[in-house]
Amino acid sequence: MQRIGVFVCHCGSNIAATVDVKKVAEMTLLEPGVVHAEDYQYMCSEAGQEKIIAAIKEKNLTGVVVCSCSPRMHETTFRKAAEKAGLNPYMVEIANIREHCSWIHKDMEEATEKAVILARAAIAKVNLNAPLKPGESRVTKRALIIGGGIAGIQTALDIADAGYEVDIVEKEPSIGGRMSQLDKTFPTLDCSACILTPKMVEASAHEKIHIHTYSEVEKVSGFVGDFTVDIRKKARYVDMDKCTGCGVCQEKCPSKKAASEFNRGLNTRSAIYTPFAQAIPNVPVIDTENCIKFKTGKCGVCSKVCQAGAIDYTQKDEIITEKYGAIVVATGFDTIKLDNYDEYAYNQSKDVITSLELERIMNAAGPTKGHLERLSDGKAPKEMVFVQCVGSRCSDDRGKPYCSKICCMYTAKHAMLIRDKYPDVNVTVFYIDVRTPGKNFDEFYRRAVEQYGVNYIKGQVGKVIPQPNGKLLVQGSDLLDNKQILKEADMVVLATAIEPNPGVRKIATMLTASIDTNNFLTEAHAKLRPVESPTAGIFLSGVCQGPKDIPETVAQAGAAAVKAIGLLAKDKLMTNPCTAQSDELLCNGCSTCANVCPYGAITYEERQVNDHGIRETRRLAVVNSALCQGCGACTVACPSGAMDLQGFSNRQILAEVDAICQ
Amino acid sequence: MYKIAKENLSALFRLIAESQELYLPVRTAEQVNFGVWREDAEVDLDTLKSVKSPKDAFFPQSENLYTCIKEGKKIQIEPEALKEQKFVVFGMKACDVQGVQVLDKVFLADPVDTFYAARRDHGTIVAMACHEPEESCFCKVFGIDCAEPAADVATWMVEGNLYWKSLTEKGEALTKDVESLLESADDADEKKVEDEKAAIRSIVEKLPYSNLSLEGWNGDALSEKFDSPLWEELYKPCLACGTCTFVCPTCQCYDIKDYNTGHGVKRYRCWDSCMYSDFTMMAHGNNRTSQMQRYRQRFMHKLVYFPANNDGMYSCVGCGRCVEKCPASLNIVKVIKAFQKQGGDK
Amino acid sequence: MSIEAKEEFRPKIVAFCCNWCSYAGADLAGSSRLGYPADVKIIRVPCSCRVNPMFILRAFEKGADGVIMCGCHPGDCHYSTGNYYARRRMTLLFSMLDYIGVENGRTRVEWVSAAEGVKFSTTMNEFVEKIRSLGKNVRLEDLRCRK
Amino acid sequence: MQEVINRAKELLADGTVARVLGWKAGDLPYNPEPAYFESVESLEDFVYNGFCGANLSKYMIEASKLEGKTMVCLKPCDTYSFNQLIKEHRVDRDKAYIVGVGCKGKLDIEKIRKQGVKGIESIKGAEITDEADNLTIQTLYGEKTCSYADAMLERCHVCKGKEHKIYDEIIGESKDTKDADRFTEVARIEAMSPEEKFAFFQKELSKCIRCNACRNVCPACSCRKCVFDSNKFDSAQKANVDSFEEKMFHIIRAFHVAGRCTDCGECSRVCPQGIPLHLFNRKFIKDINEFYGDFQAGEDTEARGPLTDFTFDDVEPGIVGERG
Repeated sequence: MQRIGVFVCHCGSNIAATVDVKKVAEMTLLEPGVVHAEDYQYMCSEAGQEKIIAAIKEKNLTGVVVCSCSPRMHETTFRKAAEKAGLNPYMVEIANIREHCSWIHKDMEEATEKAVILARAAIAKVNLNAPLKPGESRVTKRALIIGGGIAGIQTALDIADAGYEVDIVEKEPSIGGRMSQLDKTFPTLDCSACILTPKMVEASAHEKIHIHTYSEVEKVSGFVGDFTVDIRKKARYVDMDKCTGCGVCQEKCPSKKAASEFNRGLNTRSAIYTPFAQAIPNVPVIDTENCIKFKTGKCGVCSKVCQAGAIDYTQKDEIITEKYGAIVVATGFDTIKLDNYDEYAYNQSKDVITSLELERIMNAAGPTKGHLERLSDGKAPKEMVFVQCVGSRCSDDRGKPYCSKICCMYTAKHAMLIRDKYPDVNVTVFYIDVRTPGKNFDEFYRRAVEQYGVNYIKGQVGKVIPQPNGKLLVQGSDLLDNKQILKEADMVVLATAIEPNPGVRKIATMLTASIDTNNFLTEAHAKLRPVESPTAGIFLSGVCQGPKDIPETVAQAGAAAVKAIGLLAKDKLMTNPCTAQSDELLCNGCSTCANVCPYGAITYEERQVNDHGIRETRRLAVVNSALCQGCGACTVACPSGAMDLQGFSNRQILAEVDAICQ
Repeated sequence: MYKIAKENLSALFRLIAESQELYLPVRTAEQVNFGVWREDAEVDLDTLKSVKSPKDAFFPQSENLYTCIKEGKKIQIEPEALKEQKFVVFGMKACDVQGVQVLDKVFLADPVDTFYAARRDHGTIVAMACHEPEESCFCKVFGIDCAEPAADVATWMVEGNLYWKSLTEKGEALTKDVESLLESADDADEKKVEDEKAAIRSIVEKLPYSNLSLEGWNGDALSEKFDSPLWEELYKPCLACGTCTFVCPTCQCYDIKDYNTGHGVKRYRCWDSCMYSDFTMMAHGNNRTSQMQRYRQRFMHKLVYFPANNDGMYSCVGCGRCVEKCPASLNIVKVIKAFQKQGGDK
Repeated sequence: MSIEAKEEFRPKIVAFCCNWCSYAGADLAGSSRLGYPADVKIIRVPCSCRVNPMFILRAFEKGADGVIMCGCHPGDCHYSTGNYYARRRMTLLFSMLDYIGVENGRTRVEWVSAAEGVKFSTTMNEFVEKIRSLGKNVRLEDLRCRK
Repeated sequence: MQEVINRAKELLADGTVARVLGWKAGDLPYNPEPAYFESVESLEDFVYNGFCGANLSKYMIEASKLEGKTMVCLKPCDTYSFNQLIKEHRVDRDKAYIVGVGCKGKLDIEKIRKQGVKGIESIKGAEITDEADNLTIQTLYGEKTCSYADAMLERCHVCKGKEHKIYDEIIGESKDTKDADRFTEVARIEAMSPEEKFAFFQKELSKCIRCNACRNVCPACSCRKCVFDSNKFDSAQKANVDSFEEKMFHIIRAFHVAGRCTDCGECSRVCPQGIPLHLFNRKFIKDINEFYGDFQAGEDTEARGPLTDFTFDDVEPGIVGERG
């Protein structure tokens, strides 16, 4: 039998105003095992904790129940206090009589009665608690960054500068990400490549940073401080060590009809290619789907022209396995597919483009060498219409419910750049709202309107109709003037919603990092822990967490780096002792538990057991408590009840149920 | 002897039930078991064997012994009241009546089981002769005459009439209570009953198990039977369920358990089966660790230990329920035969 | 229904809440002072997948009139997949209870995130109302537990 | 039958197997028992007829622990159970030599008795080789006949098919005896009002004597120690209290075997009180099929069970109320 002390907190008047705390203390004294009960103004205060410590010592308490605020607030506080008094911290349970009682009920009698029941449940549970001891696990001093865009690069640089090894895994043949596709950046209009490329070079040259491009994370196991990750390095068919990056192979490659991913499919590239001139590493890859050698077995031109002898058609995908202490997700975004938006005629007309495509058109290295022209006939446009919120802030399931955040600013940028370079082009922007909070942002937008004469119309575009004369008829509404607008345009640019990179869900599942319905990774706390995933050891950098622009991304990248560094700086971590355990005499060895374990924490071994005199070798489940995170999925899957969860055992939970229902 | 027309039986039951509880074979969801008579109960006197024996009229499958009521840190104990009202069990067969005799040996011996004793004191047994015995019956092997059940009242169902003969004081008292519905039987009726008895006995002679020999099964056969290697073979198909035990009219083992009601504890006893792995489980474990031992226990108890302690009385009455119900088709007859065969082979 | 009759029946309701989302959602309901009837008592579990059908049946056996389970929204599970298993388990269990004639409003699953204090409170208000309309659980309780 | 015996003799003689698991003739016309045969001579008691309903898969759990291989006779429906047991690592495939025995539907003595047959002396037509459509039953009270189909176990009317899902060799012909839909009864109950449903199950379960025959015979209930026998959940109860207990037992039992139950029908076959226990298991099977796609446990040894699997867009538990 336990000797339990109950401590009822007034929380000033937060609890005491609606709950008769004295009565709660008095009533709990009648419960089995309770040998001490008292109430106090603020249990979490130094003096309150002293009371707990004193009672533990004086009355030889073996269990403590604190009736107070949510365990999410002060469970740790009270556990530490108990530990100071020499009691195992896991012998403390909290009855939440504030958030779950005093704050939501008005009637004192009712609230007091409920508080007593909640206390009774906690007492019933403590009666079955057993001391638990957290384990220790080591920290591998190496970080993995998934994604080599500006977010990943910045995080990598910051962690590497602190002295830790960092690996970047990027699925494309080069790092650089979306930012490398941009022409200019708002609100300063400096050249994107000019500010990104030095960072790329810095990362590739950093002795602590190891870049795996054309690679993907294949498998993740382990837990905070000790992840094991398999990385698939896709075969490039070009020897990274031998290639000099001369580019002759790309020039001579006879297959040049593959759509250029980097240029958003607006032009083509060769089958052996680097995505862009400043690619890092500057080593091409062979796209086997378009390579004649791979398709027909004939050709081999690249191999013939390569002076360095770097071409190797026999290369195979390679899996490398590495251990990491921390993982940063920086998987970025893509624009949504516009298949659900037939009204904008994106799939019908080449002159309806997305803003990201416009970036490529405006870029000197882009498909039109930086000339603004219609992709259908190469003519210079005279009328351009920009449509905002295409798929953003959408109330039905065609698009996204959220604001993509960056579109207002880049559209202002585009409008301004066009009006600056081609003053004869009329630019009209249809918008729902113009949202430009941020340093120098609104000023930027006002410049577009006031200085560059961009025509902003509050209203939505209902339809874009390609005309026989090659023009586009835009049907829109002007809400301020309350009239319908019909406008003939040469080009229509859609501010397409952004969404997290589609591959992120798979990665989140591998990392057991939680993800929301929009596929943005969830942060541990929306306000107080915005760069950490609720899954320990996983950090979030950039748009994978939510829409943001470049400065925000860079800031968050740094913050994620600091959090990762904080983890890597530790030598050891305490592990959660509330893990599953299997009773070997009840285990059937049926593998059902292992089938539902998200952490691969359950393995099986053949072992000799002595079951009340019957000695036999049995197949038994074994929980690796370092891997187990204590979700309890296995405990319910197990039909015999062999699998149980420490700290939330079957009997403990049933005792709570009984106490509440009595 | 009295008689009552079959169609008047419900009036008889109603009359009995006016003054006391009446248990009798009732069909519920296609199965016949003894239950309390109610106006809407589907009484079934044609089915020879109820699934469960009627022993739970005297020894219920589950019965409360006492209740602990918790108030604060005080505990109050309320013993369960003993049976105080009279009741009638109607339609028991000779084997089941003998089953009660077996239970008497256990529960009425010192120390007397007061719960059982109170039920026995208040219960009147109206037995019925077995109109058409079945192939699983072997009561004759134990000297039971199913044509003439020895209870408080014996009855026969012949050609649309129930014939009624009280055999004890309790039987007389009950007869008096229901006299208004009974007619006196005449000589012709007596003759009919005698003919029925003869018919029953002649069928019994033809039953496949009637000539089963119990030779070698007695209180002195302990070590010979206990150590036989045959058990190792016999138990193998056993699924370790409690079907045989729970349908048996003589099995008397029970477990005592506590049920937490939230505001106290109810201590109750309930039937237990020696076939169960947790039977007589103690802190150190179980004293029978294998199913072979448990299986052996059941038959050793019925055919050796019980007679050893009860002047040769077997605690099997040949009702044949286990023969019909065992999921693996095992039964006491097969055990007896297996030993016989082995003896013959020697 | 008259006020007196309402006071007569005070349902017992057990709410299993996962630690990461729903328990926090209940905390948020509390700190936002979004009230719901005191009949609801919350039991904290690490994840909705920790909720064994036995717990739910046990609650009914001991006299609960309604049992509700709350977990993270599908896709948001802290343990990534726990609530998916819980969802299947509860769907089947509830279907079975319905099948044996237990009024299906007595059980409910609701996904409540840490940010959904309002939803938590609304859900609990609705659920209590539903249970009040169904009345006492007499089909699954063990009569021995009655006072 | 003789073919099976001959083969068993060969396998025993050449040392392929150390024992044969089959059925031994009973002492009444209808009660053969599962039995092990370790010698060629002992096989003279071997029998395989219409009353050999017992699913021997479960016995293979213990047989897998013995030295050497066991030749086990499995009917088509039994092989599903065997597969499921392989999946759960409860039997050792390498320890079994599976002879798939032919089956043309198994008989239920209770169904014969229900037709008013008593005092049975002999039954003709139950042999596996018999082609007769009727059983001829000699009783102490005269000769009776009864159609084979009317005497078949409930499960045979919803036969899963004549195909053995796993075997080393097949001896004898099988027949698909399906003449009813297995979900008809479940659907009938589903359509009842809550009051009727409750009354139906209350009536059936009030007969339960907690003998555990359903559990102990069930190949899916292969736990070394059942939760209802252990103190892990404070659920060890033997009482037969006419309120909640049996419901708890049967619901949890059905839940524990949900997605694992092959619908072999053994539970209903052995229930001494004739409780249609398969109605619980089939309810789960029906729901699983409707909610998560058709699934047959024991179809193979690999497929992930429906309760250890999920999809992102599974139905919500609220569907139960919505279906009305």
